[in-house]
Amino acid sequence: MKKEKLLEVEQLNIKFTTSIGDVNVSDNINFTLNKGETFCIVGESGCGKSVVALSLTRLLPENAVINGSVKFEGFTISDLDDKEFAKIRGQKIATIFEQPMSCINPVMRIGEQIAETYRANFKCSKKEAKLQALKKLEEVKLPANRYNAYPHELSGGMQQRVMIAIALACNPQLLIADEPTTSLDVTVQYQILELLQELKEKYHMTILMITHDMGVVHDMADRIGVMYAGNMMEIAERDAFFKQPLHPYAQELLNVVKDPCHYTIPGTVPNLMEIFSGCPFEPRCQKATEMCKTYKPENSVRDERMVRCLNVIPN
Amino acid sequence: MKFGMKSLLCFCLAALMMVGFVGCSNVGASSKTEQTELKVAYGKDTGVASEKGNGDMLLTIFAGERLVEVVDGEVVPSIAESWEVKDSGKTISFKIKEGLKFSDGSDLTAKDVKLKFDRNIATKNTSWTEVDRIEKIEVADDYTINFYYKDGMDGYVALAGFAEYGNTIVSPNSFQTPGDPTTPMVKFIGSGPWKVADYVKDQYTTFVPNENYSGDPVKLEKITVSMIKDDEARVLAIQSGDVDAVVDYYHGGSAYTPRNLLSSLKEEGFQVLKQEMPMTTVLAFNYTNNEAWKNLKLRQALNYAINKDEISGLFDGWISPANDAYFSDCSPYTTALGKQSYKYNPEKAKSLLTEAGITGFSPKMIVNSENADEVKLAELLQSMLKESDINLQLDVMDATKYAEVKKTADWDLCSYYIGGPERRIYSRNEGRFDKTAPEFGSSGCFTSDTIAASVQKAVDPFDEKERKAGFKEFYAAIDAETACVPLYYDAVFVVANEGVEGVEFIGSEPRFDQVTYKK
Amino acid sequence: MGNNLKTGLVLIFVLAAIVFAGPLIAPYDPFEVDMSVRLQGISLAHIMGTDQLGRDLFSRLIYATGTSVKISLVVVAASMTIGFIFGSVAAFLGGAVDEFLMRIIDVFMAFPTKIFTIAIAGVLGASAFNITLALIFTSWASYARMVRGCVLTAKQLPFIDASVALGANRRYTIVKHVLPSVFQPLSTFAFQRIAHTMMMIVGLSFIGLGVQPPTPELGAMINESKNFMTTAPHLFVFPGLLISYVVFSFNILDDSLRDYWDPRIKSELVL
Amino acid sequence: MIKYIFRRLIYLIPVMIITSFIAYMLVYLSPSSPAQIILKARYTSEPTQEQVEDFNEEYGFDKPILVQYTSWLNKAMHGDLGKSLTDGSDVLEDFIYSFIASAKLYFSSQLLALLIALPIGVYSAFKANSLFDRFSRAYSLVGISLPDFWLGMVLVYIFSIMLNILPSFGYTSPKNLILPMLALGLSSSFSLIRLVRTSVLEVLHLNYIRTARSKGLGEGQIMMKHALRNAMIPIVTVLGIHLTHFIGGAVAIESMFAWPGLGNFFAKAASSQDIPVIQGFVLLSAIFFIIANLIIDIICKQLDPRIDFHNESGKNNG
Repeated sequence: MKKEKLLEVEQLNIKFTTSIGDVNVSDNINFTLNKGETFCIVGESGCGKSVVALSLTRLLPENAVINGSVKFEGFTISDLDDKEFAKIRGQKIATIFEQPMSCINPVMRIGEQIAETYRANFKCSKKEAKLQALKKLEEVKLPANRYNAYPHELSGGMQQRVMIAIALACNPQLLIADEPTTSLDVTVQYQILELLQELKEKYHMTILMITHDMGVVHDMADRIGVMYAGNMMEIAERDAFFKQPLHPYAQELLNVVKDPCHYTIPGTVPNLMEIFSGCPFEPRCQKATEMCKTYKPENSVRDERMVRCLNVIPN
Repeated sequence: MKFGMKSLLCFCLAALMMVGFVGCSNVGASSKTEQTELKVAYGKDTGVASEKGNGDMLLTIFAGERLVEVVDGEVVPSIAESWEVKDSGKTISFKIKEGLKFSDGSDLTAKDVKLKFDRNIATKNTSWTEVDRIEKIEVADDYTINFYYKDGMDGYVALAGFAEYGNTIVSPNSFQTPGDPTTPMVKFIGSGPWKVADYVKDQYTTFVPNENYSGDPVKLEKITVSMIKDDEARVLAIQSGDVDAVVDYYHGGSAYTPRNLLSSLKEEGFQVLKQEMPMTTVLAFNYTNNEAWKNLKLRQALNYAINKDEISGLFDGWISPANDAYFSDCSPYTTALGKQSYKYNPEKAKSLLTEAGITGFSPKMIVNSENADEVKLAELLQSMLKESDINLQLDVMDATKYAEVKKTADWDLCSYYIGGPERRIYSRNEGRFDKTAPEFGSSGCFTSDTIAASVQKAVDPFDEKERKAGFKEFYAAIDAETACVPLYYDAVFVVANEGVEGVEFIGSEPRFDQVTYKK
Repeated sequence: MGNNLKTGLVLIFVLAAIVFAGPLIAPYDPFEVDMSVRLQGISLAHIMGTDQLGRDLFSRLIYATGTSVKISLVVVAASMTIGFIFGSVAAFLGGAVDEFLMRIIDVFMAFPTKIFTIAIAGVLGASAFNITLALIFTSWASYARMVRGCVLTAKQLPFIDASVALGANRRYTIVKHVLPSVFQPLSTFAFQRIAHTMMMIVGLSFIGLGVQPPTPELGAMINESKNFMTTAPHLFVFPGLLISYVVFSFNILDDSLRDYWDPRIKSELVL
Repeated sequence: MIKYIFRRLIYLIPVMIITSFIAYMLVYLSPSSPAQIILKARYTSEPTQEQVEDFNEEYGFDKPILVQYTSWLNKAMHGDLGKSLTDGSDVLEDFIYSFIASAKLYFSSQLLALLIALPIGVYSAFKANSLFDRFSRAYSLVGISLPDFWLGMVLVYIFSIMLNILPSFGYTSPKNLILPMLALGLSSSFSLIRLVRTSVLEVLHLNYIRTARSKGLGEGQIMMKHALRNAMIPIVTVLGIHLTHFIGGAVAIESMFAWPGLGNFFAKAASSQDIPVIQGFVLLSAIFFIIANLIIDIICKQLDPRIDFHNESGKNNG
């Protein structure tokens, strides 16, 4: 079966310019999303996964410098100007964020916030937008009488449902979910993930999910990308990945999952202001060699699998 | 610095913004036309309605009349046609003009006159009205009223008191309960040339001609008196054309046009009308509380140490320096020009101080902060006295504290005044220089038995010749004993637009009855 | 960021020179009257002209700035001390004492300070001393409330409990760790208040409720200059510019110090 | 909500009692008696001892302070605030008259300030660190350093003296309002620009603005519907605190333009020791201040549904 590509990211470089110097958060990242699949980007906190996700819809602060090409349905959207790009946001690509409480306007009724999204992208009357919003509320399993509620009157899980309803108001093709369950209770997490799965199937959506939770990855992902210090270390199909992760970092991540009480990856996530001459994972890598200090690994790709390590060749 | 330029730019922007608000401008009239209305700025509320008071003097001058007026030191008839002094002064019997009417059309009779004096007695409004001298008031018939005086309280000074504005006769209908003088005055119904048409407290009072007025009818159809408390604001008002005239009345130093603005007003083409008063601003010694001032040499030294010409300079020369004598030429029975008894002489002042055995003299002067000119005057005096090695200490305070401190020994010098507008020269001079006089109050000027005796000779006699002789003696006495330091002769001013004609000064105060206005 | 701090410090240094070394800078005796040169405009002899008594305006302004600034400093120092005492006592003792003190502070905060200041200055009589008193009386409460808040927050910091748990003397810990944490916000607040107090003083002096002549003071000088707006506008222009200079200096210092101490806050005035 | 308002109004009572008592004590700290100054104003001369005694007896100033205070309080409870000592006018009427004058000046100037500050502040925040932003920040920083009365004098100098197109004082015609309104409005606008800018800037960094952007809203919509509405909460709060300007904050401007507002009125009463006026004024402005705070709280509640009156102590209104 030939997979249709929805999103192609090539040579994505992102850096933040600050008063104390530049911070490189994305270093030549390449990945593609196939239609209808769920692609999970996983990694420890502070390795740049959220930045990559936000950069796709240009939601980064003004001091971010983005280079590279992003193709959506074959169009190079990275060349569009801001005004044209705004038409893609919400309508084609929607985003849900972590900490839904802070991401929903606290002084606006939730129903209006959903309806507003619809009205922003499709010309329609207020009434029509309200109907659409009510429909979305129902889809995310919130009672219709919550239309007039304010965000602070809802629980965290309900707020995330609202967030999802806002994101799905225009039935986008791509949903970027940035740590959608991180701040939620475990039981609620499960419900939200289930809801996402259900809606994905209903609307044939593609999901790009950012998470540091291997459990979530295992439940949701079709394919997995492992990020570390602004680098995409490994990309693999889910089953292949969990069967045999190739990159030493991916292996360490899985080790932690297997024995969360006793096992930790030695060392800490590096400061992204450093410029790495070799492999960024080298200081923490148990399999590192002298070569890793001086040579930067290239992407080596075979079939659907990519890995960026000098010592590993995908088989 | 980087933002130096930017702040400059900001100022320019701010200025531009301000200029941007410029609207339409006035279109000036080309030819002069006769105006029917005059707008006057005044520093006090006219007090048309008042619980205890009698209305402001402007109101009483415009819309009221008194039994008599004082002109050139002489009591002259007004409501009273004539009077008779009986029992060697203890009784004064007034004959009231017949046919007088109040502005509401009611007749003015002796009963109404008594009512006003009853009010002043009931409300203890004794200052300057001299009603506390009165033993009894008797209405003999509709047009005759007799005043009986207490022992030792009679004299010409008592007669002159009837000209005080607090004794303006008003209709019984002016009071809340008509005819009951103890109830608040709710409107002002007098017999003067004008009547009140409209009044908003602290804003304005409109006067229109009183058709029942017995004298010459007024020429204008309307005068609006705007109350503008701030002295500078009144001047700005005439400069900006909001009013046609700014008027001073004598209020003991408050609510008058700042003297040092008069020159620029004159330059701008306004008329500045000056009326000198028989009143002199002096530097008074706190001799009742401080023994030092009993030394004549010290008092004289102060007098020599002050350059009165420079004080006049402070007011751009609009006020005459008190070089000639204690009183100016317009005071009753004086021709003192060129007398120059205490010419500025710091050397003499120093030697007098040495003679008196005083070194390192640093007297304390208290100053009322409400009077800006007085403050400036004090600062000027301070620097002047330095020349004679007198180190003047200034203590500027607000009116309340000033009044309080003045009763204590905690001061040496203060600015004060002797004499007054014509109606008060008798009572004020008696009050300043005779401790037994009702007006003497807490602090008079320096006085002695000689001065006190002479002032009685000046204010008591009903006979003009006797009074004249008394005044001469009095002037000589205060001069010889240096009762205080005369600084300058006071005056009231009217500033008016060019076409305003016919402002008269009667009894030192301006009147607008015959004013015409072309613009 | 550093530039603003430098600018602020330079401005304050110049101001300090004016305030504390004024007599050395002033070309004339500010009280020396010379009626022959009254109301003169800008000239070489008198770089800012003369006033109505012929006194040198520049010299008077130097003294006047000293008056206004010194009163502001006294007011801020005194109300800061009182506020510090009340606030820290309330926060340390807690309970009924805290409740009682807070109610007092509430009453003081519930009422507009300007009205109270006018009332005190009006009733006691206008003078430099009374206005200082009035301003201290009306402004200590906000310091007290602030200090109390800071102390309470600092008391709850985990490391306080931790060090107490580790056997440190509680009182010692609080004095050693809590009080310094009050210092920083208190001092930025104080800088901000100096500018504010300065405005209050000149405003009250302008309406005649503040410093009295012969002491030169900026607000009072502007008030006196009203008479001469047409003939000698320099009399109101220069004192006004000087007031803005003083207030501007303290404002920019306050802003840049806040940036300096707490760089996380987005700089307010990178010019 | 109604319960909350009621509780806040109950809180009025202790504040009223304490503030008016402080005001009462204040008058007795005074070195001089009110009789002296008031009689002098009434009769334009030094009052006699007899007049003073009489006056004190009439107004009850010869009784002990506490007796005076309680009898005043008793009358005040019944809506009788007494009469001015200087001119015998009703204190409540005088207050209302000055209140209206102050309200005209205050609201027009605050409106002007908002009209100036909102667009400049919002645009400045939106284009943070742009040339316009730097300019507007420098402008407002210089502006807040200018005393309002001085700004008023500059305006008078330009419009009344140089151009001679606007009256420099007075109250009677609408033209009179322009200069004091400009002076007060401009001087409030400077700090308001800073406030609007920081508030908007702060909001612009918040997550829900990112959400709004992710929804595909245009920048204008984001600004108006999301940023401004949230930024208005601190702005309204500060404007509420600025209500103190209403009751006397504009005293210098009012005195400069002879505007018969509350500040002017109060300063006059304070310096002439007009006790009933001072008392009544302190009481009425405390009431006004608390009610105004309450209204501001209710407006904030409208703007910010997160505010919950029920969990908040009614005592704390600072």
